[in-house]
Amino acid sequence: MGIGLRQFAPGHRTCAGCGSAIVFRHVLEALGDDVIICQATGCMEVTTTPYPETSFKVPWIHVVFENAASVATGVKRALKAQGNNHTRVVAMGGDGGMIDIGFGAVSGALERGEDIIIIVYDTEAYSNTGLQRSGGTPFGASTTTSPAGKKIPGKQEWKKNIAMIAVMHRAKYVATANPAFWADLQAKVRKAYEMEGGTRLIHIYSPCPIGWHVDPSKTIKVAKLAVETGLWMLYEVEEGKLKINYKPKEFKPVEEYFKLQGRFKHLLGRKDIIEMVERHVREHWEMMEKVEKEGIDLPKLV
Amino acid sequence: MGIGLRQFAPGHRTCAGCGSAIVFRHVLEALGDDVIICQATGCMEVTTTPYPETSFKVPWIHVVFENAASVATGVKRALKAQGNNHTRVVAMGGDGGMIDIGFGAVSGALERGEDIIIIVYDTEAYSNTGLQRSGGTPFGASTTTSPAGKKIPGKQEWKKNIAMIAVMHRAKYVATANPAFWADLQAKVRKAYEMEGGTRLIHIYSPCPIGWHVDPSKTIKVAKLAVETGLWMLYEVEEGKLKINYKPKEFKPVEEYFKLQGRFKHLLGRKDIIEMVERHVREHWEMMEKVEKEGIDLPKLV
Amino acid sequence: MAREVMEGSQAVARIVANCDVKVIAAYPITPQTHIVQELAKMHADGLIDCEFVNVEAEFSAISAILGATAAGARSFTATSSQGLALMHEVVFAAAGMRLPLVMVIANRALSAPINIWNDHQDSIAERDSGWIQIYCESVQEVVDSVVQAYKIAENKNVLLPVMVCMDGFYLTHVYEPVEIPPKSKVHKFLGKFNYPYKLDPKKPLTMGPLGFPADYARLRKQLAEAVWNSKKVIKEVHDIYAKQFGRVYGDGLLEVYGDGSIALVAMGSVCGTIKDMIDKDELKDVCLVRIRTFRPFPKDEIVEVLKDRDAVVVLDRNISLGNAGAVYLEVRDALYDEKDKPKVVDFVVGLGGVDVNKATLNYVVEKARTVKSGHVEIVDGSEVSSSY
Amino acid sequence: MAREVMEGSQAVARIVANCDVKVIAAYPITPQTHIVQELAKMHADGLIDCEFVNVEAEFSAISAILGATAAGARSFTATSSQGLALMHEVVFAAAGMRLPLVMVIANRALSAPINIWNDHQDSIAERDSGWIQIYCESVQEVVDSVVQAYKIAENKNVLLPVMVCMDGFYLTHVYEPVEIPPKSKVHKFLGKFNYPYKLDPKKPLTMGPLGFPADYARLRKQLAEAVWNSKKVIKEVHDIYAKQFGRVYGDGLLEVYGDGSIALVAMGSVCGTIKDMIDKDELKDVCLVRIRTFRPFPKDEIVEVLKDRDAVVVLDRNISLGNAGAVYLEVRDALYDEKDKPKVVDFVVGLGGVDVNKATLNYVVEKARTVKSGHVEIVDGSEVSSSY
Amino acid sequence: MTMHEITVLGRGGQGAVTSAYVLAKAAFHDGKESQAFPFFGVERRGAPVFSFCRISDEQIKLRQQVYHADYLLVLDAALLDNVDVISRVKEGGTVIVNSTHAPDKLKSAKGINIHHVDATNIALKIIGKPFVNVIMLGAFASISGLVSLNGLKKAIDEMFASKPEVAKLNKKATETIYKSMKN
Amino acid sequence: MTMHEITVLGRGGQGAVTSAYVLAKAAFHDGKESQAFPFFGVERRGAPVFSFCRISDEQIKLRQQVYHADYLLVLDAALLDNVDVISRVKEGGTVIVNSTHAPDKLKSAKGINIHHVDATNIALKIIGKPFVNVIMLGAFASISGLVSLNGLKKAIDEMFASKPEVAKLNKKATETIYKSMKN
Amino acid sequence: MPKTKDLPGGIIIDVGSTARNKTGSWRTFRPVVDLEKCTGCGICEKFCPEGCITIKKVKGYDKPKCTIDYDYCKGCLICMEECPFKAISSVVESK
Amino acid sequence: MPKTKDLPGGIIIDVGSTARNKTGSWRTFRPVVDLEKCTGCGICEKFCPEGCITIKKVKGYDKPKCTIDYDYCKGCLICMEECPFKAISSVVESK
Ligand SMILES: Cc1ncc(C[n+]2csc(CCOP(=O)(O)OP(=O)(O)O)c2C)c(N)n1
Ligand SMILES: Cc1ncc(C[n+]2csc(CCOP(=O)(O)OP(=O)(O)O)c2C)c(N)n1
Ligand code: SF4
Ligand code: SF4
Ligand code: SF4
Ligand code: SF4
Ligand code: SF4
Ligand code: SF4
Ligand SMILES: [Mg+2]
Ligand SMILES: [Mg+2]
Repeated sequence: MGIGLRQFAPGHRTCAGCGSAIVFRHVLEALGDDVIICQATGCMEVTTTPYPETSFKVPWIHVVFENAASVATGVKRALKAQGNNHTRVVAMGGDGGMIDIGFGAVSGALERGEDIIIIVYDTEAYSNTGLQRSGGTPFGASTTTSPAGKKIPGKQEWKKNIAMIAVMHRAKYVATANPAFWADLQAKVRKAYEMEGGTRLIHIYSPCPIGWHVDPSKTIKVAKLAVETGLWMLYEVEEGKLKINYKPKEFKPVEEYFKLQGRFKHLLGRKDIIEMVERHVREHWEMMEKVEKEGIDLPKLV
Repeated sequence: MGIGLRQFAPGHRTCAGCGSAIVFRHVLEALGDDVIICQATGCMEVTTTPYPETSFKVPWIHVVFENAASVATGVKRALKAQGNNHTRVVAMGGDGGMIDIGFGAVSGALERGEDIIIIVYDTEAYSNTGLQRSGGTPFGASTTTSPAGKKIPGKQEWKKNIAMIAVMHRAKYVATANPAFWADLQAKVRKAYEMEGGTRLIHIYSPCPIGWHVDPSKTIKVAKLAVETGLWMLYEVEEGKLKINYKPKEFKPVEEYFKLQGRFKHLLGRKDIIEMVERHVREHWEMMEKVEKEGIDLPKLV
Repeated sequence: MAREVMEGSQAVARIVANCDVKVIAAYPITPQTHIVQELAKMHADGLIDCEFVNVEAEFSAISAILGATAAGARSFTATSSQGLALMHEVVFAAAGMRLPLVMVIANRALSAPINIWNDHQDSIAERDSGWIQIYCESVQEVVDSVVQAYKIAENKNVLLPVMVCMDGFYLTHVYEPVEIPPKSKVHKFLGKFNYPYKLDPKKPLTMGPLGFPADYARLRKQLAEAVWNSKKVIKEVHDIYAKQFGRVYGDGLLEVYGDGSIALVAMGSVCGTIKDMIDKDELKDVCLVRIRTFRPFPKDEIVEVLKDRDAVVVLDRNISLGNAGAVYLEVRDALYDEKDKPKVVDFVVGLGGVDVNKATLNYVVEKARTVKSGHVEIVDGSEVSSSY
Repeated sequence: MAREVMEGSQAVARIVANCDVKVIAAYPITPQTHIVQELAKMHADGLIDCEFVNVEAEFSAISAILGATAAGARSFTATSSQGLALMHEVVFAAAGMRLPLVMVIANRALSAPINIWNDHQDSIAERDSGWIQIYCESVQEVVDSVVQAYKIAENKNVLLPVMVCMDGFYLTHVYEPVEIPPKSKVHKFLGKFNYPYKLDPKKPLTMGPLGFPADYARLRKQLAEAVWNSKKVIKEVHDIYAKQFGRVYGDGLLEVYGDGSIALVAMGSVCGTIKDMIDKDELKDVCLVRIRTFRPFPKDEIVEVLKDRDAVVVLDRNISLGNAGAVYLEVRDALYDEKDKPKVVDFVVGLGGVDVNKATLNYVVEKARTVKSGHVEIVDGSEVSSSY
Repeated sequence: MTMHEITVLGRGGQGAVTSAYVLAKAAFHDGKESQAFPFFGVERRGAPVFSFCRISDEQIKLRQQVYHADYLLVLDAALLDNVDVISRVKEGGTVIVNSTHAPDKLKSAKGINIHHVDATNIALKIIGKPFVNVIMLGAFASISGLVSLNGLKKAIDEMFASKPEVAKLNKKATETIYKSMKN
Repeated sequence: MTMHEITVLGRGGQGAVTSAYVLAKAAFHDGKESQAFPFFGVERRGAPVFSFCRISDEQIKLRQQVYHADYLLVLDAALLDNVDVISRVKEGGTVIVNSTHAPDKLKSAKGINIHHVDATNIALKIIGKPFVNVIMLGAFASISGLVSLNGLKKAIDEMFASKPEVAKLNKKATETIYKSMKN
Repeated sequence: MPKTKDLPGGIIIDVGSTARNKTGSWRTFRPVVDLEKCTGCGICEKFCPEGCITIKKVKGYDKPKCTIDYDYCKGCLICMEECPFKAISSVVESK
Repeated sequence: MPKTKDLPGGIIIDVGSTARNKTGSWRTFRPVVDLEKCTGCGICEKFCPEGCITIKKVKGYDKPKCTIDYDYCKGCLICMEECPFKAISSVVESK
């Protein structure tokens, strides 16, 4: 049986070439069968459960947009109270559901150290409602609510760093992942699965070809470039120790990444902005590498 | 005129010896008159504005518990749209209002880099409703919803680190303060006031003698001890640079701090727990001192 | 099964502890706090074997018990006013998903201005949602209603969430004699919670999908019918409970007290004061019609007891701003098709904790004698001397 | 002032841009998204001179425009369904604070199941809050109502927030000819926003204090009266607007179309279909009574137009689960005291986007002829052939 | 049917609410029906607060506040400066003030009886702290005869079940006051 | 009063909705009343989608969906496998399919006229991409006479105001189809 | 056993039932595998959003090969793009 | 000028009006300043939650001294606790 098909059937209504669908296949494969998924509203909910059909073959619940982490809290506590300590509970949502509107619930779960896995599949926008800006949208990207206009060239704020914010919450385990590096992704999900106690959060890059104005066939290409340009760093923080999982020998130019995507079209040739983005990437890497090198103990769960 | 009285009249209904009232006096003094305060529900709202009376002499608005940062966002944008670039807008709330239930709004404002000042006065519990556990409650403290019982000895999670979480949001300026160090507190508020653009967040220790079961006369004593034991670190992060403002020569024993407070009574003599707390303090200081020493560039606003 | 004097909130906590509840999630808010604190204390002392979640907001409180119920654990939360308002979105979702949650509401006014005292606006504003709502008169009734609520909610033909509404302060903070039915008896009455569609890796299913128009409408109709039909189960549960535990609240939906030709229609703790006045003949020719379940609305039952009265005086502890009190509107609808139907008037009383005392009740009844049918009046307390 | 074919959402954005709005804060949700996107585009292109806030949730959207209004800036937001439900707590607070917000609601069903299509449950569930609610039939009416909304809300005798309700998809996504009144004329009509109690360091004041029972009740009564009294201003504003801009919507509160003895009472876009049928004589002996302002409820006006009919057939695009449709309940209340009053029946139609087509309307009217007064029926679409 | 209404006036933090609760428990132990409840404000420590109790032979249905009490207990004589106590007592009712001397500010009207007892002193002597809220009930019991000393003791034990030492001292002080008034 | 109803069937992403919108604009430019709206599903790119248009001489009040169209445009012949097109057309109505050949799967019933036009080919030739949604309106205009070519051109200009090049090519292709059908 | 449509609250017990919905009909381009070039490396399988590629035994070849289930393939062509051996090409779908 | 109670929505224009509420009545203990010992250092002023201490000229002394406004002093005794010169003592309040 194909990857994830045991848990996640085809026939779902995602767009052709959807990166989130690829992410779901690998996440669900890594999670296996003994799991309950609590999902936030978003593309991967609307496209997968058009009543009376469902793509899921593992138990799955959706309530509203904002509360996946809290529903998961309740599910996990219920299992515990019933003596089931094996089934893992996963809160799953997009950047909108987990970084913006549902972040209060995510933060609450992290603060309580809920024994759940939080998966953020990050399409860097509200894909479901037609590509509006989110906290996950990168600087400069044009979205329908941060359009590249005559006066304002796309989003003017930097991407919210949900992974490091989770670290500062003393999450048990924090990792970033990318479907182009699917083995790494699956290994991280599996690691989170095997752990017990404490909140594990995995932040996954999920290209949205429709929203990003990328040719559907280039979904994985773009994902790879995100890593090769340094824009998407693969790392994990375990017991307070940061480990960067992959360091490109040389960073590819950011413009190469931008070129493939309509959402950055207006920035092509904008040296000033591109340099700013590259400086930003550099600074982020410098900070993270220093933290890794100096062996700085980040906040950890007890 | 006494400190803060220009902005904040007496006759409010706070308990005798209330640390939050001391904090408010200094904060309001430092903010001056050209300011609008947007406040969350909590002790300092209920006790100060019993209709038809108000303690405030500067414009002040309260809507609900969760939205101080968002109301402030609107107020600031309105001023901007009306060409007023001088009046500062402050979102003010307790640990409940800003670290828990209203943290989504705080995080949203930080993400957008709203040009506002966020003041968190942290009584380490929901004081207004009778001292329930909050994300700000320290490990081990007994509160009415995390009581020291026969089975569970008080709160079992560590205090949520709102200041460093704000840093990871690339806040423009983040600082911690304490009323026992009132001059430092006022200087920090003033610094935040003078800045323009970007979100400034100040996290202030606010002893609640009633809730903590502390003799009202010991409010400042306890506040000082929090700093001397290392439990409350005074620092600021500006342009990504961390500066620890005060380093006790030697940390006083945590037990000295606990002894004064009924909320920790059950931990006296609990060597195991006290050692754990002290280790925790040490680790936090080690991390922060390393970050300071290595000059690690923390995330900053462009 | 002796009675004991205790605080209303403590009584709630103690009965919850006896209901074999497995997950409690709550957020503090006046006047609900004592319920949660009491449960927290029992939990910390190991006196109640369940998970206790100190969530960061009410939105998460209801979400967590929704998740817990879906995963097959009997659950509990309590809230009030702003907290209930914050839950609004999930309140609707819970009913739509047909999850048998039980929630105690410590009724309190809604902001603005912020006010911590009792009225019914908070739960009345959720009357569309599909929850069963039981309004209680005494602490004892709250205790009994919590047990009944689980039994009703979990009934296979119901599968609906239930709010047990108790007046803030009037019932949450009162000390009075109350009997807490013992664990063993309650367990026997309720049986084990056995949600037929629980989340379970051994029997996977999907909950909370997207509903296209035709399916949505069909599921809503099914839901609407479930709420209507729950009347039968509410009555049955009430009767069996009455048999086993010895306490009767009208027919479970509605209670009539006295036999005057003027019917005072009311809900909640004020009914006690009205009964006291009827007992003492302080309200001439008045009977009390107490609505216990505002949802489902006991339409036929209400028509039966009201249609032959001379006048119906509704006491609304809420107002649908821009029209009238919610109870009044629905009582008038119910009676609409009767012949020779009574005059019906509305008094919106006790908003934001204004005490609905004997002076107010006298004022209302006397005024009702003189005004025309359709009279709607907000009594803010200034009409009557406060020093009755 | 020529008409142009454009999308309903675009028309809303364009009229908002002409209302001298200074702060916009919104969060996307289907079917409101196009409104916000259009405004975002205009903002990014420098075509509208205002602050545009991409908040992280609807709770913050309404909080931000509340703050902005309090600080003296005319503001705007739009939302729908789950978004409005999430705002619930602040919706009540805004009215209590008497802040003249204007919000467009793209009406959509409430979860669960999640459904993105049109019904009125979302805004009906806010009917208690103290907001004025205007339900529109056409895109043109939405455009005109937005302008009127600011004028009404900001009137010193009103100072209440206003919801302009437009049916999701039916109006938000329709392209049709519409006239957008030009900026200059709209500015003149509205005048500058001059909130008398704005937050201003030069004139400090306190907003949103704690209200003790007596003060709370007094302020609520004041609020209730403000909502009732706003009927007058709504009519006046409607009339002046009609004079200046040439479009009439009944008397501003209520519109009667045709003169059949059977009155179909309805709100929103379905009224267009009903009018079409009346024009074509496809509904024998039927007239349409369109409620434009459900809040304040035009009680007296409705009695006037309904009392002498043979039958009143209410179309509710909502249901208060456990009783009946909200419009029905209030229409029955209004008519209660009439002599020889008509039979009144309720049809809950179009839940979750089920198309209320001519077949449905025929079904409803025919059925209404045979059933008794008091008949309440949920029409989920299965009753009528979908291929009318 | 005889029903008696009691109001307790104290300061936030002084335990006026507990006082009414203990009284309700005591009356119940004596075989009566009872009800006690606070008037809830938002005042913090130090501000005046009221609480109420009803004692009756039959089930108590009435749920309005107590406007004119049969008995009014004042835990802190200083409050008499700020609170119009007389207006809250029935004609012919009784006020019992914790004070070393007859409260001169309190002019009897409406045939109201005024008693005083130096509860603070007794509390300091026996309990070691000025906790007067519960022990004032000793005076009430003695003067009104509406609850028995035994009932009070049982109620105190129940209320302070987790703090037997506190219960013991409170019972002792209550008894002392009870007996002193009987003389 | 004559009102005509048009349904456009396409795939998500193919622009069926834009097509109906352009048509509504065109009719209005011709001095008629019009209305266009999508049937909204949650399908993503690739799934079948409908959109609707009404054209009338008088104000259009009707707001129900279009059940039986006078004209039905099929942007992608492959859809005929999955969608029962005939049931959505009025008796005596017209179906216009984008196809190289007469669609054999489509059995005319109820007196329905079936036309086809190789729009994809024309689009590829003129626009360089297979954008057929707008240009299919050329065929509609030609067959129905309900909108003028001029009206269409104006509508296209309006719809693509920010992309004049796109507008130009679309107009050209529309005209090409329009004329080819006239012959 | 109860049927999904008989259950309350929109619960779905037909797990994996979207498989009924053959998304192959959405396809505009069809990926075609050149079995000669395909090494069976499985890379395409990892990246197909639909999970409609399996690497399995194919008649006439010893080694397992890329096999596409056209019932579900939406024609995104990620497989073509990612195949390191250029074993997949595309043709316009025609039915 | 309008009065607060005439305004809609609970708006309060009497800013600082809690000053009407003399919280001095709450006091159980009264802080008493020993003017001889007081150096006028102002530390007590900084920490008084009520802001009811001012350091000002007092008859009979050259240097300004700690002055307590007993109208508002709630008697928390922070001033006493924090005075480095032990210049403040407390007595039981008696009125
Ligand atoms: C309270 C509320 N607000 C708004 C929406 C509308 N909404 C549904 S999904 C969505 C965006 C989802 O974005 P994200 O979480 O990033 O998931 P994606 O669609 O990108 O996969 C929005 C705005 C909603 N359902 N509920
Ligand atoms: C939605 C909502 N939930 C709960 C409450 C009740 N409530 C009011 S203030 C408060 C606690 C405030 O705590 P914090 O923010 O720490 O301020 P403090 O009282 O400690 O000064 C709570 C729980 C509320 N007003 N609204
Ligand atoms: S919009 Fe983006 S995330 Fe959503 S289904 Fe399409 S490609 Fe996937
Ligand atoms: S409860 Fe604590 S924070 Fe609140 S007024 Fe009293 S001392 Fe201050
Ligand atoms: S990637 Fe290419 S070579 Fe590898 S299995 Fe797929 S088609 Fe064959
Ligand atoms: S074209 Fe896309 S959907 Fe089809 S097999 Fe290749 S990767 Fe899968
Ligand atoms: S702290 Fe002491 S010495 Fe200093 S001013 Fe106050 S009373 Fe005087
Ligand atoms: S006792 Fe407290 S309130 Fe009084 S002056 Fe001293 S510090 Fe201020
Ligand atoms: Mg997303
Ligand atoms: Mg606090």
